[in-house]
Amino acid sequence: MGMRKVAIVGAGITKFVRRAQETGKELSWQASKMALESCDLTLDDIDMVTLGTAPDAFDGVHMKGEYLADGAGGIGKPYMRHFVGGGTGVFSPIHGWFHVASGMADICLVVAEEKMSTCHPHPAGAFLTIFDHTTEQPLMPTLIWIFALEMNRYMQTYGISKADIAQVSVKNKRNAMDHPSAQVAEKITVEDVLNSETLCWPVNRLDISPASDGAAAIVLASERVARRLTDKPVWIDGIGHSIDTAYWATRDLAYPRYVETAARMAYDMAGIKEPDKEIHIAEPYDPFDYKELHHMEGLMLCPRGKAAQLTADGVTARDGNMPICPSGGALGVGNPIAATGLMKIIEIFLQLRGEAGKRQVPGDPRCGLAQAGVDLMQMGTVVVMRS
Amino acid sequence: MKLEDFELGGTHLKSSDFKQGKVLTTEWEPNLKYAWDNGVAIGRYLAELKAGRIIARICHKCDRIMLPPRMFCELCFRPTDEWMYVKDTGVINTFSIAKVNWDASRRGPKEPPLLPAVIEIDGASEGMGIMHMLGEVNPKDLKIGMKVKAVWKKPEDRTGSITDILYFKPVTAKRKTKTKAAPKAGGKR
Amino acid sequence: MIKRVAIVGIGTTGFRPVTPDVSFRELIFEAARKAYTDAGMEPSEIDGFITTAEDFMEGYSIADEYCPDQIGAVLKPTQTIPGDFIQGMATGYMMIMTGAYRTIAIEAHSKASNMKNISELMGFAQDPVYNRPLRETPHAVAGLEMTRYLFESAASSEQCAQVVVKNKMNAMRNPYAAFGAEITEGDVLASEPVSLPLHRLDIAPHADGAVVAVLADEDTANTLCETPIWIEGIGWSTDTPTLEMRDWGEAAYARLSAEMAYRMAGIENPAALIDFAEICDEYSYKELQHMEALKLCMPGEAAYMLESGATSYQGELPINISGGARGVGHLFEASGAHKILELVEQLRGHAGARQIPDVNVGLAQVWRGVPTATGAVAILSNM
Amino acid sequence: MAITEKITDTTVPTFWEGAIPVRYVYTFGLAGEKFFRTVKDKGTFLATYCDECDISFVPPKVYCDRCFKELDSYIDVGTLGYVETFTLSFRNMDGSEKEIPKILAMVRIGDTDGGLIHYLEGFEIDEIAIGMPVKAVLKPKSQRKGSIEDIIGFGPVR
Repeated sequence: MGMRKVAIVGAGITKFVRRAQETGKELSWQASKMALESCDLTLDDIDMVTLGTAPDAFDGVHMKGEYLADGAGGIGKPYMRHFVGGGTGVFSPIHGWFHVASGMADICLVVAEEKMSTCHPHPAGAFLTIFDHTTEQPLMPTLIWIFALEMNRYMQTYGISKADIAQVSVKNKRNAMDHPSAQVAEKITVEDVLNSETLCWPVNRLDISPASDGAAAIVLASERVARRLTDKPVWIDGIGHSIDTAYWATRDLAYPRYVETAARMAYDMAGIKEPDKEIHIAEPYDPFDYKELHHMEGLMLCPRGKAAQLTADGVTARDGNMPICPSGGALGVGNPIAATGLMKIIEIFLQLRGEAGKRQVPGDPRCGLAQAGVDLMQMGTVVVMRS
Repeated sequence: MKLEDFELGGTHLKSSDFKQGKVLTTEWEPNLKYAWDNGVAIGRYLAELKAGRIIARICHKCDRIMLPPRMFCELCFRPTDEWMYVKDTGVINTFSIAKVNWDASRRGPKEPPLLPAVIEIDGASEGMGIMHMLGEVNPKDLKIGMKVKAVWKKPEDRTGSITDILYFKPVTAKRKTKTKAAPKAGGKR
Repeated sequence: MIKRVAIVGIGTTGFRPVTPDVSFRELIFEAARKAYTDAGMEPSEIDGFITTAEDFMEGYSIADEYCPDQIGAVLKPTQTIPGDFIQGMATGYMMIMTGAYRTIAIEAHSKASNMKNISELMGFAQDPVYNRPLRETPHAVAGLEMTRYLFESAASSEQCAQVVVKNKMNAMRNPYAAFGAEITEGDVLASEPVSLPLHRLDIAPHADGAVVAVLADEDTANTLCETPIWIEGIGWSTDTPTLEMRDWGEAAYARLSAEMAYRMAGIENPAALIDFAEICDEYSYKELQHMEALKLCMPGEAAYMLESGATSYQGELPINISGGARGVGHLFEASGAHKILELVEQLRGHAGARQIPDVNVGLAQVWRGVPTATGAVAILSNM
Repeated sequence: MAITEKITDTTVPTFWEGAIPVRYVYTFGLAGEKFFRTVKDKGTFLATYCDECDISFVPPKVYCDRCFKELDSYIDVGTLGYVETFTLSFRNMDGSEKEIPKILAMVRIGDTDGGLIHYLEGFEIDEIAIGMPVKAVLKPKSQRKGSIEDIIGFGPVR
């Protein structure tokens, strides 16, 4: 193949909070500065910068990639924004990988930011306008509808109960208790989830990740530079991205084939034949608890309809055979959309280096995966990483 | 590196900090208004809804009858071939019972839940669903796979909109319900 | 190792002030279908897709959702770059250079006519704390910059008006252009003041249209077509978004982007090597300011060059043969796309009435508009 | 062309009207909060200074955007400045015409590298020159809320 190898060499993150005092620029700077410090680099060492951030409708600035440029370290540098909806944060290292693997940059700073609290009274208001303006918006939909519709179809297709799904929320919120950035870490039970307010059946309040403000950043380097900077580079061995049709109501809602196509691309590149055996640890996107299961199946980490059973059996617990979202995920750490995806990348980075502290999974994991996605249940982004 | 070794940024504010003016803020309500061109396919779709009909578009190459109609086939990437009316009946592919409005405000205790659904329309290719609302049904009786039929606005009230269909109701509603209409969506836009 | 990347197909709808007969999907499909036919490929054979779009221009909170269908990208590696087409092309270039993709399609479009208050939308890009509360016209940022540019360069409003006269005249020869006209310097200066020294006719009116281009690596390009148009250099850059910290005279983003592109293309003397250029003239003075930043002339010399006719249709260094944004229309994210389109047509020798004889190297430069300080440059050749 | 059936009748094309119904409340951030609290309470402007890059920021930033150094000491730079550039604006943000055109200027504050964009008050347009000194005119303290609107504009230095 002869592709240039690309490694993650540093990482930074802010706390994820419901309402941050910092501007989006300041949050971006906090995460980026930490990422540079973590690998003893300065902004001068950075060749190029790429920024991931989701809708302008959250931060409330048209062309917010331009607005955030100074906080992200982009001034006077080649700086570009990418945006693939909920998949943005895991697309960030992919866009960064393009920069470094192409030979255009040796060191690339990758930043992801979201400040959802600016949208008042609730960021949900910005989600009305993700639906088709002519054929759907007149029905006044809310974001939760589309998840509820998909969750119901998923439950019906595979005979899965709300209680089965609630275990994901319980696991992730508990995992998050060990994450310093966590916003909604707590010890809860399946009953707590089932008894929480029903918003759009079958979705209850505790099935959903919160709205959050936060930023995250990583530093990518070419092989030669990475080996000089650290003795523990984490390699990006596979990348995959895929988008399904915008006509979402015409698709099989029980199975995320957009994740499967993205995963197949990443697995091919990484030479992975049996993902369920070769991937030791995974951070699939979990904006809603059933989504973790749905995405595990799309990632082919288990057969269709079987992810809930794995969760019940403890296989996906931090000390299980296949730890899933050991960070605490969007459900526990919080969900500042683009920053969440990059938080997941950072978790795999730390886990593969054995630096995840109290969150460290046992067994010396060497191959991990992070995934994000969604849009109108259509976008998949996957990154496979190895130590 | 360990996250624990760093002092992480991010200063959390409480909602009361805003109300009590402990933090300076500025407000803005952008005036983001649009008039999107409907074009050929959606223009015809809306005109037919006004006439009380649902129209689809056929791709002969893929042998698909597509809804909403489109002038090109996104799979084989060529122009679609023909118009075709489909029925105003269908099957519930999935549904939800929604107690929140579009802006996350909660529906009042006396406001019945909204019943959004994906409905596979009879006559279109298998799986060709559209999002719409359900009505004249007790939410408890809803099931995936249920047959439904469109309830239209009166012809004089139709404007050429997806809302010219008020909602879909079960085809074999056994008992007559007195809740005549589906609930109105709440919250001002 | 991949050595070079080329444009192997391009398609457009042309540009009109309004396009009421087609939806954005139908508009884009036409450009995409033409591009794929031009490249002799089906989208199923293309490895990756890029759309360039900004949410609020489309009227969606997540415009990315609506990108795949009309470019044939369903279940394909696809992404949205909220930036200019040339930035999208830079990403496509990098993707091919990784060796993981052989071909990439890039799409950009404008449905600016569908925005009911585009002035306010442009203002919504300003800093919400320091600038936006003044509720000033977004063109005032350009007005401020124009005053400073004229002060530093000693160019005049009359000379800026000549840019408009030249470009609108050029557009008369471009069948894609929406705003071709034969006007005089006096017409520009007599048009209503917007933010002096800017008059209405100094500002490009917006237009609708779509462009899709297909990129390929060297081997694929050589098998696909006889005249691949090679990307010799590409650069992009951002200066501070903080208006108050800006150097108001110089377009630093254009200089930095050009330096990057020239370095890649191995160009040391751009004024001598570049045969023609399509550069951003969204505001009349911008063409002059950008010429200097791109080192197509010495600082302060752009206006003289214009007056001498060197940048005219028959001059030594024709600039904005297409008519530029003043003649074609301002296309927002698709601004770079119409410039690349012009380069490809000229370098292929397909530019009809406006064909420049014997051209080999063209430069396209774009700016993302007020209040940004972001730009990009691409250098294409047919050799 | 690309689609096989087109609209050929002027009376057929239609459009669908809609909006993005959002509303925002922006915090000023760590530096913005300090800046505007000081404008409100003390009627003066603050800068931050990066000694690595020798750049002073007005409006202040908590970071140097060239080297990323944290900037945590604030300097009072007063309210005097110089016209960097100016424009005579005839329109509002929504595109409507102003009743009376206003002079908008970029004013460099003191000897900093930054400044503020605001109106020039008390001048005729012909009097304005680049480099001319001006001084901020603030609302009376009792009317200040902590916002850019606490500044009425920049007026003559007397």
